[in-house]
Amino acid sequence: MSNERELDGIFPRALSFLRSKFSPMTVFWLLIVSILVLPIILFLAVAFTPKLLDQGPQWFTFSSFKAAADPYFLRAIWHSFLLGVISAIAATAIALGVAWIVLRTSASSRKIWNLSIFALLLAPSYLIALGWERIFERAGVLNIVGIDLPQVRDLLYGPVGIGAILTFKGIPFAYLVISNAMRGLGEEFEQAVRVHGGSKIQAFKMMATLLLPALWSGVAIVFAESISDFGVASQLASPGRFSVATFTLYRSVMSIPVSFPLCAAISIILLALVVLALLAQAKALRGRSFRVLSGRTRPITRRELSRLSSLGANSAIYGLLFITLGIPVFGAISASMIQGLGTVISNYQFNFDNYIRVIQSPLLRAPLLFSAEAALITASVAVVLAAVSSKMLVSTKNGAGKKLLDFFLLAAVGLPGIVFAIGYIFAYNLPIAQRYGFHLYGTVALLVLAYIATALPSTTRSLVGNMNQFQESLSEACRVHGFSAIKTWIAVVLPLISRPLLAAWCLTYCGTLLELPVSQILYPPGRAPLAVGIDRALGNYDFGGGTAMEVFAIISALMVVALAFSLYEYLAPTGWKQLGKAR
Amino acid sequence: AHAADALQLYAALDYSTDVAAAFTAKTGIPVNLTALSTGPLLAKMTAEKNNPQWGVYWADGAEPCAALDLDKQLLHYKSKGAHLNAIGVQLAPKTMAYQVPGFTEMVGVVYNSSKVRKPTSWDDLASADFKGQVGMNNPSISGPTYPFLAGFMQQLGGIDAMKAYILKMKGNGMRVFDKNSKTMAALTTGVINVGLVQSSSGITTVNIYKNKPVTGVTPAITFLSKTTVLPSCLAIDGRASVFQQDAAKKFADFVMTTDAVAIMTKSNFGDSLFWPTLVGRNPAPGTSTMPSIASGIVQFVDPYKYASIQGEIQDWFTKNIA
Amino acid sequence: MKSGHAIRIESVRKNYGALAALDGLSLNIKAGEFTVLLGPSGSGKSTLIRSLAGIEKLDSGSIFFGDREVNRGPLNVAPEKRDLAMVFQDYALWPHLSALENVGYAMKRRKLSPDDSLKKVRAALSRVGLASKEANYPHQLSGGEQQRVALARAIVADPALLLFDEPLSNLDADLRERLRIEISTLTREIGASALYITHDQSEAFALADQIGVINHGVIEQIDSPEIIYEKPATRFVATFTGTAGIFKGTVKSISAKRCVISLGKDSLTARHTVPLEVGQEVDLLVRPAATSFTQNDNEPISSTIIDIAYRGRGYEHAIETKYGSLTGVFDTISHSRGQKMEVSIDPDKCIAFPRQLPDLTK
Amino acid sequence: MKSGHAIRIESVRKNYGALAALDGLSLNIKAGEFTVLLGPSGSGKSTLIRSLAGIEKLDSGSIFFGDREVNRGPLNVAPEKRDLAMVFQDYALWPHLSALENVGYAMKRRKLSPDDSLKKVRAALSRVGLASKEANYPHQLSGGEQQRVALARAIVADPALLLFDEPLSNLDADLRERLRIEISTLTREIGASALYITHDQSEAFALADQIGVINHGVIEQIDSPEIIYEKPATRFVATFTGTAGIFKGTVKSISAKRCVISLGKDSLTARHTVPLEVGQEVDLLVRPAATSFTQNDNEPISSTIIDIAYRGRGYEHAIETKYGSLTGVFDTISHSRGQKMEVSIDPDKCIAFPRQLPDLTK
Ligand SMILES: Nc1ncnc2c1ncn2[C@@H]1O[C@H](COP(=O)(O)OP(=O)(O)OP(=O)(O)O)[C@@H](O)[C@H]1O
Ligand SMILES: Nc1ncnc2c1ncn2[C@@H]1O[C@H](COP(=O)(O)OP(=O)(O)OP(=O)(O)O)[C@@H](O)[C@H]1O
Ligand SMILES: [Mg+2]
Ligand SMILES: [Mg+2]
Repeated sequence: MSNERELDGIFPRALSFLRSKFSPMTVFWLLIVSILVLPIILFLAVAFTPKLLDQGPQWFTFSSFKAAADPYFLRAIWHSFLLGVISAIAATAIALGVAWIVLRTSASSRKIWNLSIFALLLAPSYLIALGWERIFERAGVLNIVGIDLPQVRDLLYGPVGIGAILTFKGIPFAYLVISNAMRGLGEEFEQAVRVHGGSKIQAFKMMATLLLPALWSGVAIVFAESISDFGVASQLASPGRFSVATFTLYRSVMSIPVSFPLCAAISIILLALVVLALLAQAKALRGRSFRVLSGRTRPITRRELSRLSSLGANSAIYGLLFITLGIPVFGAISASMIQGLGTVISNYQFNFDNYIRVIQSPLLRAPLLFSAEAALITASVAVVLAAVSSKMLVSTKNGAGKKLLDFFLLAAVGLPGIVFAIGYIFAYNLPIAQRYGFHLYGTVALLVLAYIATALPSTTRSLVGNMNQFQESLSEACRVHGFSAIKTWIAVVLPLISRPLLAAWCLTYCGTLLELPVSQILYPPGRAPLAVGIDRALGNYDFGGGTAMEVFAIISALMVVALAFSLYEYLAPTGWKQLGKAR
Repeated sequence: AHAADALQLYAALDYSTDVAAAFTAKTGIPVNLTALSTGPLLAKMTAEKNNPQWGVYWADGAEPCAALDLDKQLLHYKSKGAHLNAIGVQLAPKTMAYQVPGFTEMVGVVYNSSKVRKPTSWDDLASADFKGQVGMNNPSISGPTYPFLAGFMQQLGGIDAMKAYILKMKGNGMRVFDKNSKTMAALTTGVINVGLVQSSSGITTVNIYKNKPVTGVTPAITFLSKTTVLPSCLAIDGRASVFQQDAAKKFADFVMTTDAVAIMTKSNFGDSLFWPTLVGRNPAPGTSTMPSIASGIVQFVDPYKYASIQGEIQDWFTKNIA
Repeated sequence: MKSGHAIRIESVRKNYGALAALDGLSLNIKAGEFTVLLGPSGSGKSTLIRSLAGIEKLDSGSIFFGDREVNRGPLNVAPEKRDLAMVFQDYALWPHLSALENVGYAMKRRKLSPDDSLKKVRAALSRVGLASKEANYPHQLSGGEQQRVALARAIVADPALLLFDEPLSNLDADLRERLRIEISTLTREIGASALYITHDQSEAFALADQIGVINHGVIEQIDSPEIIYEKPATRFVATFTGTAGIFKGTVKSISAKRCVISLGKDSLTARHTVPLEVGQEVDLLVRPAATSFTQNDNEPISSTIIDIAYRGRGYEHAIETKYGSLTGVFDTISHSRGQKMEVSIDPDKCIAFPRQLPDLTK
Repeated sequence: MKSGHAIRIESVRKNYGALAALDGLSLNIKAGEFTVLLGPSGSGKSTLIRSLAGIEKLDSGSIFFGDREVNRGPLNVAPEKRDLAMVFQDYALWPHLSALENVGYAMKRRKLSPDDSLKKVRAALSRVGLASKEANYPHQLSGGEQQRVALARAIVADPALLLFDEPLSNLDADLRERLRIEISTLTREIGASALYITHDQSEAFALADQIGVINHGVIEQIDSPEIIYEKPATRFVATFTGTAGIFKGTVKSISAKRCVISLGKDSLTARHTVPLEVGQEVDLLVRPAATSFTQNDNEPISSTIIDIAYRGRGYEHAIETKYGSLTGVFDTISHSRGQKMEVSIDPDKCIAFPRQLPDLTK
């Protein structure tokens, strides 16, 4: 928008040059640089120049790369990469299928899915992993009912188990992205396939191809989430001796003495792989257009499934829900409703003691409110920034800026949160910043900025699939009829992405409410966010209490999501809502 | 820099909240508490190194303090008026780099007595009887676990002997979990039947199941020879502002009082289950009796000696054991 | 050469809320026949053609391809099992495929070797004059070029039924003429049946074996072009196929083929295609070609020129008479505004219909 | 009444890779003038109109609205600062707004009271015959209805410049005629300048103060409709505005206005608009209106009927002569295929141009 230079005689031109320097885009870039680029760069710089941030004696060195090139680390990085790729592709493929069933067919299970999706998003990976463990562990549920599956157990504690859980965890992200885009895709392109002799399957393939930008976004998000996931890795990877990069990163951050240079070097290698993924994406989409949404877009008709296919579709959805939601719920129940350390051995007793205790405890209320407030602000700001960033990512114009943004957005997710948070300390705890009265470090503001930066990548990607869809003539028509770029945005783009924006908002809210690594490192003294409290409870043998808090947080988040969607249903103009609605 | 009128307390202990509140109540000095577990806490401090934000660091384990001291980051101070008992005297560093208000033991051997017999020695644990039954913490993640390895080095006479023993355990099917709580969870869910954890964690587990018995899960704790003493350490930032240092000194003084220890041992849970180093203070009621020093089971390790090789040992552990 | 589908459409109905887009419409197309649908905007043409394609669900009625019932109410045989192709009104080009790929995709159904397939695809693109644009993506094509890709995609695979929804609307006259001939040749060559929607009467007349005139979701008349023009079955058909104006009058006398209509003082001889009675009030529809400033069988009517428009081959005049105004009165020379002229009306080219009450239901 | 923009387009250039969509094109439009652009598909019409709207970046050249430079190379005054409106070739209706809202949104720029605004919006919708569809969303409208919403949206707010990119292409003849008049009246009423793209010659002739014929990104001729038709400046203009066929011949003699062209044995008198020399090889472009089966100044040429097409008002014949074939030979009665006929060619309606070598560069 800002790069649209305006011409209005010579004088005003000089003026507009000035104006372009202080355009909203300048603010946007300033913000991106300060919350995303600077922390990442500073953190990575430590690999070469530890002395810069007092992390070692050398001003310039490659020694940390030598350390990072250790086969053990390389293997871990490679594992992470493979896991990331596999879980990303698997999650995206499953999500595509689910989105198709939910949005394009009359399968009755679709309503339940729509309700569950955010619960899925909220399920912390440790609960998912815990649920699985509770079932398969020695003396787990299966064992108690007399089934012993040591092989399955071994699988669970290895790449297969981690991969599977990362996939399940990735599905809701991928689903949000894909379903958003699918809503913007009318039926005409599939009809054209079938009219020209293509089968249902070919029509499905055509639909999938037209969703490619969204599919790639889905892959990118899940990939990045997977390689930076710590919950699953720590629950399952370590005992199984299957090393992954986050774990090694975490280890080098947590070990004493801490070695940030090494950690940065590993991160750089990891990011090199991310760049590969990015290049693959660019190559796959180059030159092609996916602008499918216009005034002529035809609403889709839900496919009436035969009884058999309906059964198939429903069992697929229910099965998936059972696995992705049922198991963590089981994990949560087993952890929070059973006294002791949450075991299912024989004469356990369920009770709500933990819930009663937690709900009365001041340790829940204040942090929950604090986190909710922070999540609210984060989600609202992140969504605005994400809308701008995603617009930029799909624009055909600004080359360098776009690539930079693309990279840093992926880097921010590719780096585990804790590492990212350390970057924040490097950037905002600089003595010189403080000398100039720039007291951001240790404030709620900085924490929220870091939350925003953490959320921005996923939020942005979740919109990319949609931003790619509008035919340019929709905005052009608005400009031509007398509206400025900003008004055009509000009048045309905003309504068309209103639903995706809402979903992105909810996604961010949910993600931020229980965010742990950044919260830990950056929370202002004395104001611990909820996740930190939960982590401490879990760390202090209070599994029951911790999980109960977690459950309360999840329920509160679901209520916020439900509220947000109901408000949308009531307040949004009809035209906004009917986009992507089936006939 | 910010909140210059409050003491910046970085603590990894449950009871720090209560202690801080009592301190403020007593002295009127507000406390800004950053409560995290040891790992993130130290990571944060390291990242902040070129512009330190903490006034007081307080956590279990002396090695981090020793490392900080070796890096000349600490203010040496001896709290006024503290009446140390014998162990307290022994644990207090000659350098005065930090205060030790109490200690736990590393490790308590928690075993499920419904499933396995009581182990009698480290060699016993490596025997066929305990094949596949034992679990320990990962020293890279769990702060207090490194001193456990350091204890082996001291007891067995060197790094290689320690490595040999750990490898033997691993050959005997020993599993590694993140930290105390995870190891204990594994024990109570039957994944393992012997867990090597910090004594406070082990005792907590034992107590929980004593109060609410569950068939098939009857954790009990024992201490093998040797068991390493794990001091709780409180250090003051040598580069902090005058105000911080003053407040920190007052805080150190306060922690080393019996009043403070009373607060710390009020709970019957987790970190509170430690043994005070002050004369006349008893541990929390749930705490089992400490193995006596005289029995020869307990040993002390020199944190300054072992702090320097911590990275190397952890690296080895990650690559070969975890 | 295979044979095209014979098509029977039986009282199909499609409602959008209160609006009947198809209102019990019936229509037959013989195998290999070229049918053109003419009708005003919003009359249900696209709805009908889309129903034939199997992508629109009917509310009731049936469609048969030969003996095979392909639509029965909302039940559909899948589009891909109908062996047809279609030019969509809005093209529906796949945006991520180049022109070549768009056309090539539609060729897949024929399962030819890649070489043969490519050859046919290239041939189709040349046919529509886009050989040089095969690598362009739809967004890199002009509107007319996009439409031609859609056309090439439809004709490339020689289906048994070709559906065209205004396939040439965005093309210039020259190209339209050329492609019209291509379409006509091609469908006859491959023996396909065709249903063709257009707004262009000359296109309709040039292409059609039969023309169906559709209005408010029903076929008002289906006949050969000549009959549609010469013997419009309804007033609507007559108006829609071209009128210079309508005079109100009463029937003075009737013979087998002609009738005399009195308009105040003057009277005009005219044709009629529906039964009339003497004394009946009628609307007299005057075709543009009926009017001229030269003499013929009817007594000339005095008029004043009110507007002149240049038309290349000559001038069209709008004139005012005592009985109403007429447009499109052609002469090779122009007459100036305000000039009084006698206008003659060819009896063969004006048709009397019983006066219609304004239809309040629609 | 405000005054429309006077527009000066100065050698604008727009390349897509190797292709010059606008190839140094220049064009002037006086304030309040109605200019129609005619040109083949892909000739750069939309590119030009979009550049005027400020939504396409030029590579070089300038556009002035009055004295204000609105485009200089790739620098643009923002579209919203140009006080114009446009019918997009692909309509570009906003899918989330109903017909009423689509038109209403474009009305907002005028900042009227809601009541006045609504009144004007409703009026615009009735004007295009969509009063009853105001609540429909674009996808609930037929193709032609969508196009009419786009039209209503463009005309509702009385801008100083109206840009029409084939605004009536999807409408039936009747409606097209009616709307053409509306457009013409309206633009003159509000005094707006207009640039109008169409493929329909009669539309062009009916609407235009001046017609620009564009080809390969340049204006080949810009003149009043009469001059374009009577005195085409280039062979392309002549062909594009209608030919029945082209004969090859040599110039036999030249007078002031006419020339005699020999075609083998026969010779034909013709007009010429560019200088010719005796003995020069020429292409003789024959307008459809030039041909008839009745006598005129030129000696008739013998021919054979090869095809007949019904055209409502009569029949058009394709004929074969010794010198080439001619289409569109009109007669009110039809002659059967194979029949030998003498065809006369009106000297005023055939034009000789120097023989053009096939242009290999394009
Ligand atoms: N993005 C693009 N990339 C490459 N070529 C393009 C692009 N956009 C347009 N063109 C080419 O530019 C030429 C002019 O296009 P334009 O849309 O101006 O044609 P037009 O005169 O409006 O044609 P039509 O009557 O078919 O709408 C066409 O040949 C088209 O293929
Ligand atoms: N989804 C819908 N909801 C309501 N009305 C609709 C819907 N789709 C079409 N219509 C209406 O049905 C009627 C027939 O539409 P159809 O597209 O068949 O017209 P058409 O004859 O093809 O017109 P055109 O020549 O303008 O393309 C139109 O009046 C249109 O407004
Ligand atoms: Mg239509
Ligand atoms: Mg165009």
